[in-house]
Amino acid sequence: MNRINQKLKEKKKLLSIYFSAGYPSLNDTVSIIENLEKNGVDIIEIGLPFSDPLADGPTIQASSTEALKNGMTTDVLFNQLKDIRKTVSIPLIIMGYFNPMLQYGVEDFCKRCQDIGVDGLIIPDLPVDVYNDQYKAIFEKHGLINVLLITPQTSVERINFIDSISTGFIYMVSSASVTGSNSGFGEEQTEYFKRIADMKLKNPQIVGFGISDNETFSQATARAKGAIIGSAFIKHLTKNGVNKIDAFVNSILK
Amino acid sequence: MNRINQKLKEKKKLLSIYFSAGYPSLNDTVSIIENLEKNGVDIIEIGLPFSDPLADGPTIQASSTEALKNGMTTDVLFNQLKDIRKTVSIPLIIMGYFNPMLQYGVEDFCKRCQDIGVDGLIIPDLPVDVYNDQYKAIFEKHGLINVLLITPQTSVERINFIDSISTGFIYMVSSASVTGSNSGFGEEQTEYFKRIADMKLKNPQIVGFGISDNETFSQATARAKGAIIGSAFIKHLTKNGVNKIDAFVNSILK
Amino acid sequence: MYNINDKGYYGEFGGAYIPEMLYPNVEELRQNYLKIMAEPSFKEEFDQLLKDYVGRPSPLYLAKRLSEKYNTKIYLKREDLNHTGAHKINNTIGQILMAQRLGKKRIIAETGAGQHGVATATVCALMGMECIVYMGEIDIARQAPNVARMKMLGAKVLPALSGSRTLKDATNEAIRDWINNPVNTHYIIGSVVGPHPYPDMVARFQAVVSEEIQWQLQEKEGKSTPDYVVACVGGGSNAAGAFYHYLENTDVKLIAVEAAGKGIHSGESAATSILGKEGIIHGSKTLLMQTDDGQITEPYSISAGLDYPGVGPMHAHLYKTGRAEFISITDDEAMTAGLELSQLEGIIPAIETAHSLAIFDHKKFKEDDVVVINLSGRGDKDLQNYIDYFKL
Amino acid sequence: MYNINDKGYYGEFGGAYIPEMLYPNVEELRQNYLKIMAEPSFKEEFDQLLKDYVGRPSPLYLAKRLSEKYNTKIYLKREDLNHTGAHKINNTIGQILMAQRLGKKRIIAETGAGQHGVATATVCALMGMECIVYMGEIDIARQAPNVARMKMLGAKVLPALSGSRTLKDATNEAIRDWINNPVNTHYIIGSVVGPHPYPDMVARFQAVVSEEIQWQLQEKEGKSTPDYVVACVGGGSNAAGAFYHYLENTDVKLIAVEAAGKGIHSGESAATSILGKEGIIHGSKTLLMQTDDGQITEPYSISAGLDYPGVGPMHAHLYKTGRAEFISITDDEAMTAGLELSQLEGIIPAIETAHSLAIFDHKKFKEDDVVVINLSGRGDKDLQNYIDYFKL
Ligand SMILES: Cc1ncc(COP(=O)(O)O)c(C=O)c1O
Ligand SMILES: Cc1ncc(COP(=O)(O)O)c(C=O)c1O
Repeated sequence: MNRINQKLKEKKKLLSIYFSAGYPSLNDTVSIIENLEKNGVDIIEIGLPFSDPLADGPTIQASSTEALKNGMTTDVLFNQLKDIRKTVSIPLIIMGYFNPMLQYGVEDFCKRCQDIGVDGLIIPDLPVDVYNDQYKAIFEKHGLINVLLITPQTSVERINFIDSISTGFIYMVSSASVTGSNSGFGEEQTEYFKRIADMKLKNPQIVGFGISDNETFSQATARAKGAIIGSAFIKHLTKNGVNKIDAFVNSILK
Repeated sequence: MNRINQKLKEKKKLLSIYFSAGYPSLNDTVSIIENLEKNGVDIIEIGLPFSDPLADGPTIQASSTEALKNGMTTDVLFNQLKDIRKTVSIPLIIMGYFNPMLQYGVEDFCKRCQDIGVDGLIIPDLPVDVYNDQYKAIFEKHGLINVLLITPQTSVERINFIDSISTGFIYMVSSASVTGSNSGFGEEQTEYFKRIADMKLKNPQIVGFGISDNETFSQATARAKGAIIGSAFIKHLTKNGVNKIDAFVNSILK
Repeated sequence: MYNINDKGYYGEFGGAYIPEMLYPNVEELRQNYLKIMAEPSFKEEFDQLLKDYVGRPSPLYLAKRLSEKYNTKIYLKREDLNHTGAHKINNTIGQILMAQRLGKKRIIAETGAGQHGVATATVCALMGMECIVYMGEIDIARQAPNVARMKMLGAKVLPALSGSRTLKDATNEAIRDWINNPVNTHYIIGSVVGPHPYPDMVARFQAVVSEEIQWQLQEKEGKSTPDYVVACVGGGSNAAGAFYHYLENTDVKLIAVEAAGKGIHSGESAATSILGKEGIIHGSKTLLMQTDDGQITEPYSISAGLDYPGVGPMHAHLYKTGRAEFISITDDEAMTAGLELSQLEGIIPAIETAHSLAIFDHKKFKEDDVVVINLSGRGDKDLQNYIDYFKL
Repeated sequence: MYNINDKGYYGEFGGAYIPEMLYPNVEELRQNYLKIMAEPSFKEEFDQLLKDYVGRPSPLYLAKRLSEKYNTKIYLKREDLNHTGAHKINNTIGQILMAQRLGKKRIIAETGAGQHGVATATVCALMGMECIVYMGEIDIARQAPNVARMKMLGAKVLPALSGSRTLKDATNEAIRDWINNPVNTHYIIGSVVGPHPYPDMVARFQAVVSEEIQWQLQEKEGKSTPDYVVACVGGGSNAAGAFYHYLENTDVKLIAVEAAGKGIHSGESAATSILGKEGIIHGSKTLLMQTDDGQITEPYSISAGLDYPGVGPMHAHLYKTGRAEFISITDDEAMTAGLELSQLEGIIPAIETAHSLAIFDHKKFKEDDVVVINLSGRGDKDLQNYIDYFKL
């Protein structure tokens, strides 16, 4: 059974952390992952940096640019991760844009993920329909879960469709906005969280975008299975490097 | 008999000098006139400065501008000249543009000239036909000769017409150009001088434009009755003030 | 009544007050211009170039948001869409064809805003003729984009350094050049000024504007006559063009808009009709700003194309007879109106043109009045001025 | 064959590779664009604005001196005469009407040369809608006149500070804005790029160009088809418009001209078809310049409007199938051709357009070939670059 599915069965709210691989320094990847696990993080999203990350806000975009300057490439990342399963057991998801995967070859990319022990992918610019028509079989062949997104604007029919083809969790974008844009949740979001919870989807939901501290984590996970933190963690890395990851995670979980 | 006609009867080549009234200093007018006469000049053209002297070259234009800055006006000029006939007996011609005369009132302007003892006018932008239709009678009533221009481009018929209504001399523009543009006469001009001489006009011709020294003066007067110097004299004034007028005139007449 | 007579005068204004040195040139033109314009081959070439090269007809555009704001029906005649960006090219196309037929090889022009200079440089490039443009030193500085365009087009731009170093002085320089080059050179005057036949010839070339307004209004309003035609007046060519076919039809009210600069009585103004007296400027008897002594005074307007101390003789006549109403607009009013049109209709007008758009605070129109404003040019050349003025 | 299929692809290129956040917006557009474009009231308003506001039809001008020089028959399709100075406004007029019918209140756009930004700011002013334009920091500097125009028109110009700080990055910023404002905002993309249905929608709005060429050539040449149609390609919208009605008629040869920058293999180029590989950029599967690793590379061209690492999917398909011939022109060749047109025909072209005019050293035409070049825009925005380049 895929590590993601296993993790989702745990009777707790899940904390998922995103970071851009190769940032702050090219070879921080493994140590960040190990640190995050050690401090109680449940799922890790490893960002494969892209030159034109159009669904990301300025913080993640800047870390991506920096990572690329540091020399990060698809191959470098795979090499850094090749022994990761010797030390890390929580689910690992690679989050990246579609073009680098396409250039690598989608099948090769999936195979390499499988070999390493990556559990899933999040590809914001691979639309559900294209995935369903062309790539689902390949992902499944390599035991990879494709994490699909919904937003407050996603229609009920489309949510149901996305739920129907999802096999892990649904990435529930808290508000229609690029990462790192908002701080704190308002009434609108709370209603949206409730609306989705009431749909009783087959797949659990993990909330992303706009989670930066204990308060927003609690709000987001009041009805959802977990939450993902990206920009806030990148900012922490920018300020503190890889050292005080424990403090950051503790401040979220309290 | 008008002093101009009298002068034209003299059996010599006539030297006519132009200067802008009020230049170099506002009150140089009378002293320049007296000096010119004393040194053997035959006719004087007193420039009434104008803001937009479009038939003049840069030298005369600059002296006009300077004269206006110095405070020269139509009234100032007339006042400066009011006693001129007590000391000066050669022909005096006022050369100016039409607009200041029009504003003064053409009749008033002519009357004032007559009172002072001015003998003629040269108004480059008063066309022959307008003069003939509207102003000839006024000029004649006040005993003023209107000096008309011809150029190398003037047709035979028009030269004959201009000759027919002229009562003094014809201002023969050496080449079609604004004042001060050329230096020295070429074949073209010599042929033109000959062509006009051969027409045996009723009025003698005095050549203007491009005369600056003894050589050009001689060339110009080989067939014509006289010649007019403007820019070269202004340049002399600019350099030497009103002092060495004798030297200038002598250098022309030798 | 309001058009030119056979002696070259509009009422008492006009004529050809030129030095004898210019007589052969001007006379040659006077004797030939109507004949040449009537030649079928001339008409055909002129019309063809206006259509395929200039982009005529220029649209007559109902400005909805502007009309709403001022509660009347405002049409804009879109001369700004012409090639090179103003009405000026209607005239230069005509004159270059005229110059060719007169056997001329070299073209000179004066320019203020630079639009006429660009329009002249353009037709010279088109016909492969040498082109020299005189432009006041001040105008060279404040209309830099147009100087650059002239250079790109292969014209030589020579600065006029005398007087106020603006349009008047550039005109003096051009006339001097013409006097010096009387045989091979044609002088393309850029407005309805100068000695006869220029005012009439330029007006006839610009008359395409009102000719088009007639049939365009017929299409849109079911009648060929508006209640008002409005145009700004520097020398007066765009106004002459917009008024031309309506001159004798007094049902159509004509409004000429002049530049008041910093205020009519500020001493820094170019409102010729109000401040001017009869006199002679650039070969024509007309109204001009001058001292009591008959010296031409230095005008002022923020707009280089209106910064001229005279006005064409047709306009002097329209003013004297009351056929046209004259309104003066200050720099500030014009700039504000220019910004307003930009933001209401998405059209950035030349600052010259912006004067015409500023009349609504001076003149009230009825809701069902049809008001045609001649949008004589676009504001690309004026961007820096607008930006600086509004600190955008 | 060469047009879009019902799945939104040209052959293997196109589609809508967009984040889920954009899905409702893009889907709404996809479901409605053809329906809305077919509505009589839409067609009427679109046609009316193109005529009265934009100044269409743009002339098809036989360039005599250019034709003589290259010994073939060259027609210029004068999109430079459109209001705002380029073909871009054909599309923005269409999209603003579309946005209104979709109930949108806020408009965003990206721009490279600034022509699309100006065209967008213009239609927003016309319709009284809020307008935000994203523009690369580098482009803000090299196309200053257009930045000034956008400000005059009331638009907010926001700099894109990431990546190469040119068109690609401005597009990223616009997409980010759209993701953040999914309900009230319409994104007016400026070329035939982006997710389906943008490439098709923009091509249809630009198709007025080839529609006019057809009847204009019929009038002038007695046949509606030229031998060649030539257009420069940044994203590809002016080429799409000029090619549109000829796509399926292979008697008409199509030439797409790309920017080679300092040389195709200099590392400073924007010749996408030659240097690019298949991939995803801005929501569309197409050809793009990228590293082996799939990172999009920073292109280079002296012309801001061609300085884009991708190309619209239609053009990727035309390239792949050989339907169009692709020619790459260096900075130097383009600048020289721009000066040549200025001085031979009196038309200063945009530097983008100048690339199309530089093909005569690469491609020989027969004396009786009819070659239509799409003169996509005028060079007013580029004057400083020309002046600096030629030290005029
Ligand atoms: C756009 C525009 N409008 C008006 C004028 C004023 O000239 P005129 O009064 O001859 O139309 C100019 C002069 O340059 C101009 O460029
Ligand atoms: C005049 C002009 N031509 C061409 C282009 C390139 O765009 P496209 O390839 O979409 O026509 C631009 C872009 O700004 C432009 O301004």
